[in-house]
Amino acid sequence: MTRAARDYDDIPGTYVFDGEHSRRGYALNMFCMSLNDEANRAAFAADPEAYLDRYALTPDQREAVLTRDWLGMLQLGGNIYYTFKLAIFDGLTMQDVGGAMSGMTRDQFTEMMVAGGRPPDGNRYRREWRSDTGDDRDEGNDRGDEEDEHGGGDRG
Amino acid sequence: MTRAARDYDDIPGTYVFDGEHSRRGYALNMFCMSLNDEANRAAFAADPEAYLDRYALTPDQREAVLTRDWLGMLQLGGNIYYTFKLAIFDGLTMQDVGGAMSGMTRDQFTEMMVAGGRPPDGNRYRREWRSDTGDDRDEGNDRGDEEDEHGGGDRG
Amino acid sequence: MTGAMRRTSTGVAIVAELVAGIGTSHVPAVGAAIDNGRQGEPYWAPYFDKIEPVRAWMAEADPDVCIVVYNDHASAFSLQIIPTFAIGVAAQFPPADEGYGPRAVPVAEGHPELAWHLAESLILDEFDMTIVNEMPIDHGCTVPLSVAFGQPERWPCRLIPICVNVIQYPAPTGHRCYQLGRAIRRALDAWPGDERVVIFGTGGMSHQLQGERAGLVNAEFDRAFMDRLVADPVAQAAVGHTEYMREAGSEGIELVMWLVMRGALDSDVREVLRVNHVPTSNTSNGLIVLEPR
Amino acid sequence: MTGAMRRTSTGVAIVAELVAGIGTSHVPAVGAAIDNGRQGEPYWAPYFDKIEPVRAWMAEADPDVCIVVYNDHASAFSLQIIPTFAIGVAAQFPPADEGYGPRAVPVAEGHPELAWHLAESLILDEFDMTIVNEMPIDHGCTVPLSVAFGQPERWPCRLIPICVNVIQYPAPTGHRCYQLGRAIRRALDAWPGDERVVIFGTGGMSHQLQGERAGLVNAEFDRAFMDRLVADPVAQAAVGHTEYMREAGSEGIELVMWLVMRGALDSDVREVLRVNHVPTSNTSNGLIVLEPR
Ligand SMILES: [Fe+3]
Ligand SMILES: [Fe+3]
Repeated sequence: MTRAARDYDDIPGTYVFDGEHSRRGYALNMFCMSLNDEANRAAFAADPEAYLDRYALTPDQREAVLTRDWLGMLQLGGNIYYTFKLAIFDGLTMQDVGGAMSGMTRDQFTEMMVAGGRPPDGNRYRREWRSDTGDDRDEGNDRGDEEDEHGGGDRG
Repeated sequence: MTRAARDYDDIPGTYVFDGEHSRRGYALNMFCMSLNDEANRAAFAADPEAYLDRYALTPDQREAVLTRDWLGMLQLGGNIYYTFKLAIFDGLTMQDVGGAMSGMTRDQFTEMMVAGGRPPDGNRYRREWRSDTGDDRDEGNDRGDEEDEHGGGDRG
Repeated sequence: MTGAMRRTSTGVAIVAELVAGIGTSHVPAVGAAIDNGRQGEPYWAPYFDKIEPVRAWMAEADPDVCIVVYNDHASAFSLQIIPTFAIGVAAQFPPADEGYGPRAVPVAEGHPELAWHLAESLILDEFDMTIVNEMPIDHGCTVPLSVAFGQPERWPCRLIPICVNVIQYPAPTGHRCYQLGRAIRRALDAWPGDERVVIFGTGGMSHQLQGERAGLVNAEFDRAFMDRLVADPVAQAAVGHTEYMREAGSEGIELVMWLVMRGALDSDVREVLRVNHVPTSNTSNGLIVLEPR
Repeated sequence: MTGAMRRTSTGVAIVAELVAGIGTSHVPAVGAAIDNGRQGEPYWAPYFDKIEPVRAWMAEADPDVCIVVYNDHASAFSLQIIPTFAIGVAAQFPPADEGYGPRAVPVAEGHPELAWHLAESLILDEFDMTIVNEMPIDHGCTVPLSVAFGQPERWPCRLIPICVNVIQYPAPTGHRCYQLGRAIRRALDAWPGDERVVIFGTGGMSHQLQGERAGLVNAEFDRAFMDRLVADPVAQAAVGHTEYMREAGSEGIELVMWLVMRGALDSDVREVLRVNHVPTSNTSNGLIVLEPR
């Protein structure tokens, strides 16, 4: 079965955690959630590779976890509430991770938020990102073609 | 809060597993469910008293478990699907337990079932049990007065 | 084995075909009799003789997917968390250990794509489903499969389990169950696959496992239930919990799950097969096969 | 502290009184700022100044019970089992470890009698609740309590948590959430106790935590949402998921939970207080207090 098109597919830079996405990310997200537990955090800290062996991650997912590729994790089925458990483990904040996913530093991201956040205008439709800049920044959420599209500059 | 009357309160010999009943029996039923696990069955077999210490049973519930008082367990908040786990542990069948709860031997109970089961006529309302026989067999499911009312003869 | 054709504004689309609905008891002792080779014993032979035509009908129907509506009996779900309606979206469903060790039946293969489609459709259709990614299946699900398919090496179809709470009072109303069935049908009618689907509603018939009234059987109620299920399911869906408990025994409330199956069928059905047998264990055992007309 | 009087055919009955509904964000960083004594810092002081009147209002309102409608964020529930609507009937709810260790806030005392009444009523009213007997509460629940009550030794009221899935797509529709609120109100109106109840709808406002669009804030949407929540909730309840996600960010979908609160109030409400503050962490933070007229 090919997944039927959804009316939310054209929201740019957004990974809707629907059934297809959830299926792909199940093991990845369950690994992340396990870090709610103090003993698991200690085990993961002591030997990340061995700890990850407990979960049936794909090689790509494993790599994304080990390299802390926050956007990559989302593209491989991660959900931000789950992957953020790993950021908590690292002592990071939502501004660190928000910046990393959108190609900004933590301080740039914080500054954007304090200035009122990323505006909706120009950020509602994938076509706006394309026509805006001439590049294909929106392909980051093209589920069929996920390689090397993590980039994208400061759009705040 | 006093529990408001329910229209099922007048069904004789029946413990409806509603919220009040469920609250009372939570620890008892969770103990019973733990016997789904092979390791737990072994631990319970090895030392029943120590195993029961893991669950916050009331003294009455603990006694009912240890004496295999099948009707008493229901009256103390048990649910038959949970308490039957304990019967499985003992190698008993539904006919053993059905008989024990209704004052019959296993063979009498099986015979009643093969003959078509306990008939609905005369068994729909508590008042039928009272007027039928002059005794108070229906008090077994009077939640306010649970002591020593387990009896009752063969009503098949 | 192709699905139904549905005429749309732009032509004809393939959608899943609902081949039949089956209502059946799910008595654990039936599973044990099969597993332990006791089908020929005097106690069991008359029952298994009666279901032989059902197995022949199933072999002919040859569905790709079975949606089995049943209740878990303190196996996958404890009192810690009690979903009213749960749908299993896993790739596999192992048999549960209910205290005897797991039944020696195959691990059931799921259909995650269709199960997720159902879950998403049902929630958007305002049914408050619990989505379950890992769960063992107990006798409520495996016994109907054994009744339908005997003892194959692998189950001949994929499984989508839907669990209904009927242990913790209150179960969903009969009306809600019937409406869930209708919503399942809407979802199947929107699924762009060609699967042939059979839906099972399981549990019942009249029985009471607990208390001084244990052993209650009401064969007349069971017959009337089947008659109304076929001819006037809307009226049957209006029957309240207390009437089930009083007339069909405290565990007779399981019959509301047959209404999910019935809701998924067209309003007009053909009764293909009916079995009644008293008793299997402490239960009045019934089975009905309904085809959309 | 007595409940409402309701005129019945046989006279006047005491029932629970719904004192108010509160819509509020539940941003974890707000909880951390409170726990770590950072409320006076330049980043935080303007926000905490704004909510001071809310705390004063709450002290005055002095409810016996708070029903907090929120979503669990991978704390009590994992992807293994995802309830659409869950209600906590436990006697106590400890704070969850979300990866930092549990927040240093009191264990919340539940109200099992009223919670079970709600659960039973809602299921018979055809809401497919999941009943939960043991669960920790995460920032979705504890931050609104901190916002409302500050840092007491014990929370000054009992808690009934209702969890709504908004992480796994699809969340229940806004319409379904609004209808759940109405059903909660029917259940409260039938409860023969004299509790004073405040219901919280939490989450939002506009925010997107994920992806290249992280940081989205739509203050205009948030203002319009609050306006419509007060004046025309039925219209707001018709807004679909994609509009929330597109306009208010992927996590802005949490706003559907405010509709549960709104549904529980009378159709006509008085807006007592409104707070807007951008940002707290990556979120547009809003709060509204509504009283039945
Ligand atoms: Fe059953
Ligand atoms: Fe949230």
